[in-house]
Amino acid sequence: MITLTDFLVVSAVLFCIGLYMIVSKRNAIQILIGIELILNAAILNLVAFGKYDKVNNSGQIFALFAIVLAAATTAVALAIILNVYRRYKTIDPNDINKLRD
Amino acid sequence: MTLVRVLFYFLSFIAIVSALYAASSKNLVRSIFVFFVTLFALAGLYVLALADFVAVTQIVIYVGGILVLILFAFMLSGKETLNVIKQQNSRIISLKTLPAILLAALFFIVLLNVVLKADADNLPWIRESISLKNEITPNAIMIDNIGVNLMTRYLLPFEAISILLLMALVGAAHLSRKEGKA
Amino acid sequence: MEDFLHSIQILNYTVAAVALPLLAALINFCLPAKSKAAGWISTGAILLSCILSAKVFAGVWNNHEVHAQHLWFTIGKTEVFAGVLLNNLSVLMLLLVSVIALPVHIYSTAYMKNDDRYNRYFTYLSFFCFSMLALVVVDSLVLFYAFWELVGFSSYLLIGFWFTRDKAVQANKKAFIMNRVGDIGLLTAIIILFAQYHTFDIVQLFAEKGLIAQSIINNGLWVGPTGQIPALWQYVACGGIFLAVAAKSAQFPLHTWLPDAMEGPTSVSALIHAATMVAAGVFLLGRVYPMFTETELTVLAVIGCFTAFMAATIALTQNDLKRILAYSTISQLGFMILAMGVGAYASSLFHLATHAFFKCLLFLVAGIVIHQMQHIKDDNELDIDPQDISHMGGLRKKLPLTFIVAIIGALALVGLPLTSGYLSKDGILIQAFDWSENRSGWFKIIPIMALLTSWLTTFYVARLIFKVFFGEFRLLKSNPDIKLHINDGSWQYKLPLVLLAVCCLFPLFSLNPFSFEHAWLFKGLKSANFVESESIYHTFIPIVVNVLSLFVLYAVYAIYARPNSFAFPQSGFLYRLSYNQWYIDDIYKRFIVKPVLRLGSVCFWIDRRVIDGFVHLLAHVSGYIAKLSAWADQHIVDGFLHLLTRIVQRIGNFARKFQSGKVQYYLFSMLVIVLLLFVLKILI
Amino acid sequence: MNILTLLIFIPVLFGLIIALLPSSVRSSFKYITLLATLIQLGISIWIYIHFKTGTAYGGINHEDQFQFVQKLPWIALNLGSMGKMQIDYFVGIDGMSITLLVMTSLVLVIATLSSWEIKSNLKGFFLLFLLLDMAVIGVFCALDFFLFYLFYELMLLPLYFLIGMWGGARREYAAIKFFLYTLFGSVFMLLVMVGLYLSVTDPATGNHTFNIIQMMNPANYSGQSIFSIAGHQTILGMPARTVGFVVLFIAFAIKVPVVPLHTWLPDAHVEAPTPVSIILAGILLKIGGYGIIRICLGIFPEVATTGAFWLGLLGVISILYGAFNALSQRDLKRMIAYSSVSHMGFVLLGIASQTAEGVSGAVMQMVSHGFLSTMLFFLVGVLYNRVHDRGIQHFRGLGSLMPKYTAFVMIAFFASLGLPGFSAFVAEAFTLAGAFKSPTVNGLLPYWMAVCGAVGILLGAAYFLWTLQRMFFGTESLKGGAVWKIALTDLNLREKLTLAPLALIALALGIMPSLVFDKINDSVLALIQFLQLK
Repeated sequence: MITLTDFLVVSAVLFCIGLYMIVSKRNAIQILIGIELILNAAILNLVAFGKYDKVNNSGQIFALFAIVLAAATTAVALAIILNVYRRYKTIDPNDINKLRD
Repeated sequence: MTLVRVLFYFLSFIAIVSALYAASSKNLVRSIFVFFVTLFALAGLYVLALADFVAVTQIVIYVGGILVLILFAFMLSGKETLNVIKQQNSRIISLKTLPAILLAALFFIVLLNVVLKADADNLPWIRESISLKNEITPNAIMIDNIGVNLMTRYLLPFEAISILLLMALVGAAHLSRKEGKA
Repeated sequence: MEDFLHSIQILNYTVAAVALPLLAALINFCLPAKSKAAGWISTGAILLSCILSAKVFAGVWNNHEVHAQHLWFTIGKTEVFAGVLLNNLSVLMLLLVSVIALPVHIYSTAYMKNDDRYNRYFTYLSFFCFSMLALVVVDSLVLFYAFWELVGFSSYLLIGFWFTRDKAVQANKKAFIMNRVGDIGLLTAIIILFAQYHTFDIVQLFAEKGLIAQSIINNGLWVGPTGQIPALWQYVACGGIFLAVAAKSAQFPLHTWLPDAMEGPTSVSALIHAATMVAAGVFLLGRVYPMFTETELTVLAVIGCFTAFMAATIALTQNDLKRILAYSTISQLGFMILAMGVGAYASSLFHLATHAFFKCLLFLVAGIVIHQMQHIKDDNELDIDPQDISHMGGLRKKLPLTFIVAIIGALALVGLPLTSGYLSKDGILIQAFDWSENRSGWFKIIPIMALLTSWLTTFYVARLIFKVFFGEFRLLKSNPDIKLHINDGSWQYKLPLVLLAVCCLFPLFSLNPFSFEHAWLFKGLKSANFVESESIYHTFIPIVVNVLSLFVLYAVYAIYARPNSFAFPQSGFLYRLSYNQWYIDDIYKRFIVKPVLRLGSVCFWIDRRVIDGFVHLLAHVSGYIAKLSAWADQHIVDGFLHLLTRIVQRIGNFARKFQSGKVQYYLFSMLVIVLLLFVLKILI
Repeated sequence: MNILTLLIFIPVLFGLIIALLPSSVRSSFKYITLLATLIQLGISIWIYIHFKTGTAYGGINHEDQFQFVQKLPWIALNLGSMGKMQIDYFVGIDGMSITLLVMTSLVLVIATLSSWEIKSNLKGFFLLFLLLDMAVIGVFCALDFFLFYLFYELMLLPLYFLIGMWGGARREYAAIKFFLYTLFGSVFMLLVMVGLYLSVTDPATGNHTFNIIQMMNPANYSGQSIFSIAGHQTILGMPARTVGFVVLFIAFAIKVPVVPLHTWLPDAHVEAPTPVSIILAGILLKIGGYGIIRICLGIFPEVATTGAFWLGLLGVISILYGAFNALSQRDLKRMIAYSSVSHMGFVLLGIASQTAEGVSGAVMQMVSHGFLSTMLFFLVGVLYNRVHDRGIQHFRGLGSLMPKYTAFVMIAFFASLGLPGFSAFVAEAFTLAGAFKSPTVNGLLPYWMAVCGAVGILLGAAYFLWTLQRMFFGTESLKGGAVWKIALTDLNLREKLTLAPLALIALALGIMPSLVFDKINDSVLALIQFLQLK
């Protein structure tokens, strides 16, 4: 039997990897991947706990919502990345430290 | 050791290793493709958590939507990005990434600590759920139930997310237009 | 009652005699410069003084003493009196000084007539007469000291009368400072006497039954009727008085000022530095005579004898006319001191009187000679020293009167019979032998040295006379074409010479030309217990001295006056010793003057470097402390503040890093903080 | 109106007038100041004439024997449990003060006359001058320690500015040196003063008091107070009264000045303008001597007696050391400054002897030196005004160029070196007599001190005569050549009028010392008696 703890540990590992990617990567797209990893870790948790709610299925439904929202954020994020690239000719977030034009 | 368990370890191993590879790889394209693998492995894990529908959605939206989108964006961004990426130094643990690794490791320890302390399997509501038979069993079909729930109990969030999704897509489309036409 | 009135009269005369010169000095001081009246005012004043002195003398001599005093001031409980004391000694001096001063005044009216500061000269001269006359009559040691020093002061003024001459001002400074040494001695002595006896009154101190007579030296203490102090101070007091005497009367070791003092006008030298002021030392000895003990008198005798001998040897080789006379004066004063030392009190004062006349005469003669030489020098524009006897010679034809009086003066100085000098000098020699009679063999040296000195005297006097008046005029030889218009001068020159010359002969002092004991002056001064010891010396000494003197005279004539005279070798050690005045001046310069000046510089160095250095060090130290505290203020107190601001700044900078605009950094820090929260949570 | 109060505060009145007048009439300031000092002189002469003598007017430690006394309560604070604070305005004079008072008044007139040379900032100068005038007169009259101290400190301030603003090239150095030296002394004096105040109670009121005369009475000291005679308190292991005496003595010794506390004097003198030099030498130094007599001897008689040897020793050292220093000077003014050190040594020696002759001689010396140093500094000022040079070597043969000036210089020099007939002779002779008498009378000083002092007189002759010979006699030769020859005119009328009275007074005091001695005798005897009783 797979216990909840197993899922939680896996998701923790994924979460940490995502975290690492967000903090250390110099490429906006990779950062985006890191974010996705974290989201997935969260979704994994939702799904794992959702196992114990047969009636309302809250875990699974919110996992669905999260997936959808992830898609939305990715779309927006990519749009922003594209725009940034166009303006600064780079997608390294460290180089983009000016709020003004 | 049941087959399920073996499967679980196998899948989670793939997920973690591929995620690590994606994180450590200097090559953007590679990390994107390895990320596919992670997503697939995760989908497998969802299945093992008895959430077939979520697993399917995961594959459809993530693998089919988001990843394609990312690849698309990457390819749009042109040659310079690739050049930048190639210049990066190839060592896995460099001085620059050390704080980040440390941070991640520490976070992991903390999380692990929290997880172990929480003892998720013996939480009161989980115990209650088991005792009330409110647990999803492997042979139960949950898709109907999800559908019903979506349209009834979670209708409002569902609608809100739909609108949000719409707005996000419109916004994304607007943003990614050529500037000259704006 | 009559006696009292008589005393009052005499006192009035005395005061008038003393005050007249002062009055003359004051009037002259106010007169315009070059006013010829000044000379006659001073001369008139001294003439009146002279007459009054004579009256006083007549009233007091061998009569009763007159002593009157008036409260001068009170200090604490001590009353200081000012008064007049007239006894044989003081009236003799009073008369002597005024009588000598008179011809000098007359002489000066002619001698100084061309000087720019004619009235100033007579102001000084009258002031000197006032001081000297007052000195001899005052009864208080304080006043005595005061006039003692005023005499020195007027001498200072007169020596430096031609103050633009460097040598003159050097000389007057030297004279005053050396006299000051003596003054300090006198002052010390007076103070010691005051501490011992609480009085300054000469009568109380030195009278026959006075305080001094009642004191004895016992067990190292000097016990007097009014108290006792260590005996050392008796010696110091006597030493002080001796210093005073030595300074005024130019005795070794303080004699060197006198030859230099000849830079003053010659008339001044005649009056002050030959006849009167220098005799003041002997007078002082006469005043305080009871103070000296046997031993101290012996020391006096030795010093007097040595001075006499030394000065005579120096006089042998000098070429400066006045310098020879100056050393002769020192030598004769040495005789007087010697006489005092051997107990020949009366003879000493007798010699003082006779010496005053003949030495004054000789100086006036010298003045005339120098004056004439100066004329020759000015007329012919020669570059010579008018006082150098090696230029002179044969002047007896040009200056007949001068020549005659010079011979008289010289014979008196040599001490040949029929002159006054014979009387007084033989008295000293005879008494010196008498004195040594009762003592051990070594004391014989003193009279023998004195004898020797008297022959030396004969030699240098004769040398002087022959070189100046005999032979040929040497200046004419070297400069054949010079014109000579010289003569004895006006009556103002001649009268004093004649007057003084008469006074140099025996009748003025004694009707018996061969025995000093019969001189009235001697009788008046000799002590009551004087016994006319008829020893062999009384006949033997005069004969030996005079016969030998005649030989010496001939020898000198042979050397200097004959045409083909031989010359003394002028290179021997003795010659150089004599010519350089025994090197005493050099010794003083090297061993006293220079060290004192050096000490002065050392003191100043100490002042600048040590004391001021210490002050500066203190200043620096406090400066450094101030700097240190400033540093502390800046670096520690302020530094603390700066540290605070630095910390805040650092923190700010540190925090600013998180506001770098780098998204990842924000995230990172956020995570770290979350992590920290966790850690804290776990830890706590 | 008390005549002393009038005397003290007249300068302030005139100072106010000057302060109120506009600067356009600045040429009249000197006349106003002169008027003030002349009025003061008149008053002080009136006081001198009406000063009563006799054993009933001895003064020193008998309050009722002082004359022209004025005593007003001034500061009387009730401090509750600590009693009442009692400070009186208490002025009065006895024999010790009277002659110094007259001398001071005259010297101030002379100083005013020599202020003609001041050309800049006249208003400030004369205001400070009058303030100084008030302070010095006040010091001689004050009988309340607090008042005394107040005047004493009040002198410092104007002097500092007078030297610092109107002085020579190194004036700031000199002013600071002077200021620090004297301040050093007076600060400690303040401590002792407070200590005395806390020790002494006025028997009439039972309060602590600053009254100097009350401080002289041992009975007025409360039992365990710090300066009590019976209490035998100690400060840092030394007897408290000894410490108190030494501290006060140092304060006054700086003023006198006593070697080795004297180095401010040459600098201050050399840099100060002539009127200030005159006041410094003529008056300020006397305040030191006066303070030692009035305060040190008066309040700590038994310490003064035990320490007499050291006082005398310092006196002798000052005499000789000052003289040797004077011998090696090249600046005329500095030479005279050092001669002041030497002459003031006699004052200390006389005071230390504690005999009537010695103390009288000391007071006489102070008066005499007051006049003579005034004269000397005025004479230096005359020369300096003409050519702005004082180097002894830079002048020769001034005698033929400036005969009248030379005559006055000779008078001043000879009077200073102790020529009989002038005041210094009497003073020095009796100081030495007193010093020599001391071993037999009270056994305080050894005999040799008087002898050493006498050597000082000899050295005095040496440096004065040497200077005379170098500067005034000989053939004429000036460093500045023809320019100087034109500039060196003989004395003018004002200068002659200034110098003549000084010379005459020095002469008068020498011939008639009773002018001073008659007035001070009773006080001196009272002081000697007081010291013997302890």
